[in-house]
Amino acid sequence: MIFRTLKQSGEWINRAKKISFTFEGEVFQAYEGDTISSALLAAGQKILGRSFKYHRPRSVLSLANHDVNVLVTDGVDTNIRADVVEVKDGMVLTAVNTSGGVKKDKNSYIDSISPLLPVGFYYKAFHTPRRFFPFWEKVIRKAAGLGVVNFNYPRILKRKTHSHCDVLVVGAGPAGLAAAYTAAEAGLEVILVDENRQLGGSLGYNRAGESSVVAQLDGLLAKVASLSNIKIISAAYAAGYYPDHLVPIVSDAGINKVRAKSVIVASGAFEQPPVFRYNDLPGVMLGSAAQRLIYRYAVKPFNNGVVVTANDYGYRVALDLLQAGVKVAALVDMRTQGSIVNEAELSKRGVKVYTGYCVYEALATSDKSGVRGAVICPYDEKQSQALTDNKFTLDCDGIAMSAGWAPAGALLYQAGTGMQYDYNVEQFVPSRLPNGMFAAGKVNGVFELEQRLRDGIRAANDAVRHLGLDAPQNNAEKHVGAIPSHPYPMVPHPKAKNFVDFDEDIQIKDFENAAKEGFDNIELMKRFTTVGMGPSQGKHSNMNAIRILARIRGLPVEKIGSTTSRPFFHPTPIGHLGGRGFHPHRLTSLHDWHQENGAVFTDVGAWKRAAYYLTADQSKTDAIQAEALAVRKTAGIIDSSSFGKIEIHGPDAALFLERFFTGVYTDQKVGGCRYVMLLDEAGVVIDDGIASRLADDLFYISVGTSNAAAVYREMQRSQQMWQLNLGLVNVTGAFGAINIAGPFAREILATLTSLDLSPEIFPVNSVRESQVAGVETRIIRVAFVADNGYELHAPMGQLPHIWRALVEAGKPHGLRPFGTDAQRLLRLEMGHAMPGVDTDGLTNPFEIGADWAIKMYKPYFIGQRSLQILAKRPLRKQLVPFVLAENYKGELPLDCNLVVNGRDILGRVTSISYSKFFNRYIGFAYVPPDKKAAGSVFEIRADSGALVVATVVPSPFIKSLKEA
Amino acid sequence: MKLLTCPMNGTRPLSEFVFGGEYRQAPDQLTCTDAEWAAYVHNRSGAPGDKKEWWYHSPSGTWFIAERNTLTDKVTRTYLFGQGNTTQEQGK
Amino acid sequence: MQQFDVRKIIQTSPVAHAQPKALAKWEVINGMEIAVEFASAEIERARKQVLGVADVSCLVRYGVKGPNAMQWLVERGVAIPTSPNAWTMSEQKTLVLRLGGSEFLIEDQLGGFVCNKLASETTRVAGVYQVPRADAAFVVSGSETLNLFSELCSLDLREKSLADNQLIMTQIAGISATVIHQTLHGESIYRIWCDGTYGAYMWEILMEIAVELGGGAVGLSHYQS
Amino acid sequence: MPLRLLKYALSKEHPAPRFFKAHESLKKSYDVVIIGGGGHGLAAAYYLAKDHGITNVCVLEKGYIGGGNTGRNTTIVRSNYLTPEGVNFYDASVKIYEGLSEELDLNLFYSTRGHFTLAHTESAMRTMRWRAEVNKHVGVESRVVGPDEIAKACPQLDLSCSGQAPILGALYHAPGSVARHDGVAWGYARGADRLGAEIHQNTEVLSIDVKNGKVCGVNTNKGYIETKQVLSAVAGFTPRITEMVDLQTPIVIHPLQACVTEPMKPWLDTILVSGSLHVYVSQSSRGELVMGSSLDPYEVHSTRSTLDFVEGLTAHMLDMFPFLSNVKVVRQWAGMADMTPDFAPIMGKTPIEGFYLDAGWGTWGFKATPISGKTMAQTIANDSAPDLIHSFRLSRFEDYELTGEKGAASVGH
Repeated sequence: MIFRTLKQSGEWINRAKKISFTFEGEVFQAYEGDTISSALLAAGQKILGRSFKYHRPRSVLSLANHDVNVLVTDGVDTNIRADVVEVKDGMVLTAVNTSGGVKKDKNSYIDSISPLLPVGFYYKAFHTPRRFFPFWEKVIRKAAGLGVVNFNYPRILKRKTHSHCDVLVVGAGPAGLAAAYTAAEAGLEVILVDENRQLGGSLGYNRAGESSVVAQLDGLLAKVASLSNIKIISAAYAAGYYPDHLVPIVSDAGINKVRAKSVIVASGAFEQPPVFRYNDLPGVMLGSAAQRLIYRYAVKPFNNGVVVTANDYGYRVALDLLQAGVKVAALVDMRTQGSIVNEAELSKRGVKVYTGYCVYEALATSDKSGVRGAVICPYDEKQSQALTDNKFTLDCDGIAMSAGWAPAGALLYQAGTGMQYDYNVEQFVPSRLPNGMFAAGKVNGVFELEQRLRDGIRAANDAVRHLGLDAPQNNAEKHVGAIPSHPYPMVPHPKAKNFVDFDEDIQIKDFENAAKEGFDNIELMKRFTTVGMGPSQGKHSNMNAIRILARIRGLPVEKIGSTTSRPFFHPTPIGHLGGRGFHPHRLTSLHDWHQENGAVFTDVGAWKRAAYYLTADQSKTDAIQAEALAVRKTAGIIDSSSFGKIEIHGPDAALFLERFFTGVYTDQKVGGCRYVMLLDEAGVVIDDGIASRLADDLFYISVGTSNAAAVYREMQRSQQMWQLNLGLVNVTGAFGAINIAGPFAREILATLTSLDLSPEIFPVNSVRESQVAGVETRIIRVAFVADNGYELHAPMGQLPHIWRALVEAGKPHGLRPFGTDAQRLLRLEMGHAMPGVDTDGLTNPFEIGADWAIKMYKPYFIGQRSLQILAKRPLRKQLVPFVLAENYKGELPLDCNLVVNGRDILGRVTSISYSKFFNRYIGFAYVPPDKKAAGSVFEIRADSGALVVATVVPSPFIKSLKEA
Repeated sequence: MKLLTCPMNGTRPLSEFVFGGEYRQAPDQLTCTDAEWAAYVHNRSGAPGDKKEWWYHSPSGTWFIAERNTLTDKVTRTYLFGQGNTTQEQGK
Repeated sequence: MQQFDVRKIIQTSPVAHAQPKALAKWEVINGMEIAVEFASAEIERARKQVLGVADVSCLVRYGVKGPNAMQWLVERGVAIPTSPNAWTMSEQKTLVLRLGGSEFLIEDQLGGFVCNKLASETTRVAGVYQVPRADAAFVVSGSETLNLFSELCSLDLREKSLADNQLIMTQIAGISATVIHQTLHGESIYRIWCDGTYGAYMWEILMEIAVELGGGAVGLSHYQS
Repeated sequence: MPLRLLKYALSKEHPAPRFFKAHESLKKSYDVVIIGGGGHGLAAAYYLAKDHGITNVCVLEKGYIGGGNTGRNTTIVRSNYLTPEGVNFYDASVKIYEGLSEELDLNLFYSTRGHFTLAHTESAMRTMRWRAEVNKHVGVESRVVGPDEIAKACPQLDLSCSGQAPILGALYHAPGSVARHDGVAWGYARGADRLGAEIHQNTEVLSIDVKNGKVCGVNTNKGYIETKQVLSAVAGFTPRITEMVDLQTPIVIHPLQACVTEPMKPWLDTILVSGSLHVYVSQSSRGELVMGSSLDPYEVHSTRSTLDFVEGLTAHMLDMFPFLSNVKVVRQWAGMADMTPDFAPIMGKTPIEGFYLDAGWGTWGFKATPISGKTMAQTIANDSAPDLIHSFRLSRFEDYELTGEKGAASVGH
């Protein structure tokens, strides 16, 4: 660890705990608390990564996850941010996106052919002749991407929690800390979040060689820690802003979705690199990166460095470098004016300051692994030109760069903050903040430490007042002193390789050329050059891109505007975002019985329903046929508890039904059942069911499973509008239902009830309330799956008792449970079309032959007016029952095979099944109206293309066909 | 997630609600022409602006009207149907 | 015809499907077989300190709604919460929940008798509609309770954020549920009700998180004596 | 390396000219004014010039070209629709797309990767067969495949979807492709520009001048233009334009969101869609997974992002690809989808003479770009819509003749 400094006060490493790890096959030592990058730099490792496009050697740029120069993989995970991820003992790491290792990446040849790859090159070639494109596409896809995905990576679902607070403070630098304690002292609940492991922000490392700030930071931290109404979340980032102050906070543990009453954004600023040739060499880094290395990890960024600056910040960096024992060969200030105060201080320390100079280019060592010198020359700040006549070389092994800042304003942008370019600080600052949003510190254009502290207090007081409490109204801070950002820190070079976007290897000329091709709007330029589209999302590049475009177009920066900011602030793992999902499911009280008896379940909405019951000796198909046959020959029993069940109480109940459904109910007798059909306003069939009249003022409605919630919801809405004298009670979950059907159904049921079940007394389409096996039950005589069938509706908890009693009583008769698959076949045999199966999102009742269910003479029902219009129009299709030829042995058509006539599509099959009872293939199909008559013949095209002849038969099959 | 205030149950995240479409007054179906009815059924006032909308709070089964600007997505007020004290939203 | 005594029908808790039969001690309470003990009293007490979840579905309930429901209940001597979405507990025996404005759920704690009385007095009265109930019901308590809710519910359910006796109809683990906070025998607890057909699911997700947080299943006996 | 890149290496000056001219000001009048500089509007301008010789045309774009849904969609091109008229229309689009890079001399990276629509339920399987059968009938390569074939094409896919929604099969559509969306807009822009059309960015239409039921001019923030023919091709902004001419339509705007991961080495070669899980995903030639989901459930004229969208989508992505837990989502965004009640576009003439509508694209507009440009050009040139788009006419709603695309309830894209 040759680059390690003496102990720095406040350092983040634990020198007592040494660890070792492997990078690119070499073993390295580190201290606990080091990041992967800091440990590698401490050991003198030069090349830590390779760039995305040109495979140029790279190392630390920001050490803050503002770039992706250094991405590594441990073989399990990939694209690990080495700059900010703590190194762990025993890690085995390699760089991503290399061929043959980071030092000797074979793909680095691409750097030398980069002139062949102008901006947008992939639009310009490879597509002609067309037949060669697949080849080039393979080549390009092979070169694409960063890390390799590990297909064995475990499925990790992180916890997702919700939190609530009065004030969320994003960023725990000086402004954020001041804001947090101010809001907390006013009695508000505060959540303070910072992406770093330790709070303090730049106060921890921006020291200008002075250690006194450490005490100041400690004081702030102690104050914050002493307030119990501040909840601190460190090592977690605010990933985005969503409406109504919802901010997801992402940490290793998961996502904490914070719902705040107000948000103070004190997220600071990203340092921006000056742009000069080879500003991407390993050893060239941002000034703040050098400071982070020194004070957090006690690592010297280099031994003998040059500081290039276009603001006063570089002078502070130089002092920090000196403090760490780094020799500072020179400070090169691109500004003509320089910095009088700071220059004196540096000169005193023996550092030569070149004012009005630039770094024209960095010189690489012979193996291109680092810096051997900096070519500097006078700089025409007005024209942004290097005056190379007098250029000379300074020997050095590293360069620290400071040119200015871009606000870390992602959350502000996403919240809809208006931003304005402020020439006082040469930066975008908030000009119009949304309700409840506040900004403080650098992101607000406030840079001096004391001002940032005051700005934090000011923002907190604004938030306190926003929440209705008293607090002083402080004046906004106005920046004083040197401008923190340089308006145009660019050094053109004929040989380019002066990088603006390090993620995407974009140079100044790429912008110029894109503009030449017409992409001279910031959004078009972003899309054509891909600036800011890499994983760091423009954190280190967008501001320079805007400045360059402004210069190209001869416009002020604010006329260029900025690109839209979208979540996420940092790329966020899918396992975090997905997290533990909820998969609600509903079970009937008979579920355990079904399970014990071999049921195979199917999902119907949230419900688990028994599709069929597998026995040891039967296949699925056999089981379904046997279940259906039992209903025809003996008796069957099905759990229909998932049906929607709704009670309508009150004097207007019948009137309500007449408005809501297509039928007539006012004259329905108590004890009678009628069909209900629901349409939408366009006259499309939505659902159907049964209305049982239990009393003059009580109807019991049962509808299909899938639409149950929606039908009840629509009833509620209609009732709100109609304001009839009635009450709706949804008993879907409270009541279960059993359907027992088949020749012996009556006999079996009769053993459990005293009710007279004789058909004369209790005919089809009637309802009785009686006890079944001792339980009060609503018994509905339906003919859905068989003529002889009873639906038993009873409290869900008592249903198993009834079911077991029926099963027991049915044993002598061969009663058999059946599932939804057999039910499908049975209702088909009975000639019942099912909404959603035999209808689609456009089917009207005429098309399924349900004219009989539509009482057009009523004053009103939902969909009536549309039906009046449809009735005037020719029918376009008609659902008909059909059979295949007796003993048909060919390819079986399937649901949704088409009814065709040569090139014309006439219709389609909606249901088809083999019926063992009839020994025939039977089904429903849509055909043109001229083919709807019984005896009409049409052709179905099966999957293979074979044409299968079908014949229309009268409905229902059960009446028109003979038992086999 | 956005918040919405149910007049009965208070402010809740949008995930607790079902959107019920714009509240619209149907033409008198006895007197309107077929074309007017077809326009009512199919057409919508799609341009952005202040709209009255149906929303449903699922956990409590509460339908209510929300006045919302479809451009800004800001809800100005919510109330139970019939309690908005305006004439437009009285039912048929 | 066979004869049945309806009073002898034993129901199972709507949650039971998710509770391994062998891992609990079962008792029939109010005609429902319910888990009264999952572990030794000591272990259950420890769980409850952290995060205990109990199935109290077996409590007797009575539901009623309609414009005249409140009056009907008052006439029968039932103490009613004065504002919508609130609850009241009378004599430590009967919990009366006001769901919205005009719907009520009454739940007798063990030893209560109001529900059966109301059921026996139910007649078809204008504006009073009985609501059959088949709820799954839970009691949750312990130091980690709010952490559990923070994962299952997006609302702020902290005691200080709730009004006195506030009743909340919201989504818990993605399904509709009713939640109240209550101090019972000096202990801070939350109660959850949901449709019984979701009961097994609700128990599964409550257990999954409770166990992660260091708690677990607790028998009914800890909350009802 | 292709030789055509050599000139870039050898020239001192960047040798590529502007894609399209920057015009100082609008002319006094144009034969045709196209509102909307997205793919559709630019394609219409291109085909007006190329197919019909109509070049006195301007395209008015409020922002920058391709900045609306053209640049926000997930770039899938396919023709496996449910109705014959839908399949025919999109198939014609696919056929133009296949030769478009050459025609426009711009590499659109039109990449035919095969498209699987996964079915997790029996009812979804039914819909898959329905689509397959109609496709086959019309001559488009689609068929129902079983889990084995899916596994072969995408071995990384967890066919059980982590136990949540096992995959029963899929609709396989061989021509399913992806393309560079920006390039499509830029290519048509360049093509139209070279043939004489004018493209005006930052030019907003303020009102449309209609007299006696006929279009006679357009008011913009850069002045008034006389014209007798106006095409509205503005997708999510359609209701704002139709309001200017007092035209009622069924269009409602719902945001459609998407997101993208950081780049990884390509591994997903096919395009996958799951209706039940509301996921569609492909991997771009940069190595990013491009992912989308179903429409937002309510009307908003905004491109804001929501957290629940990305939470839901990623949860389902994990069901399908459990190993993606630590792959990171870089960015999410949204477009404004102009939805119709029958999930089919509204194209052609309107009751206002000279006002043509190209709208109702919902979530499927990108794939129709070439054919919509071509057919709308034809409609404008002849003042009569070709048969290919007859089913998509605005009057179908008054006639209760909605297209059958609504029958397939599952999400498409």
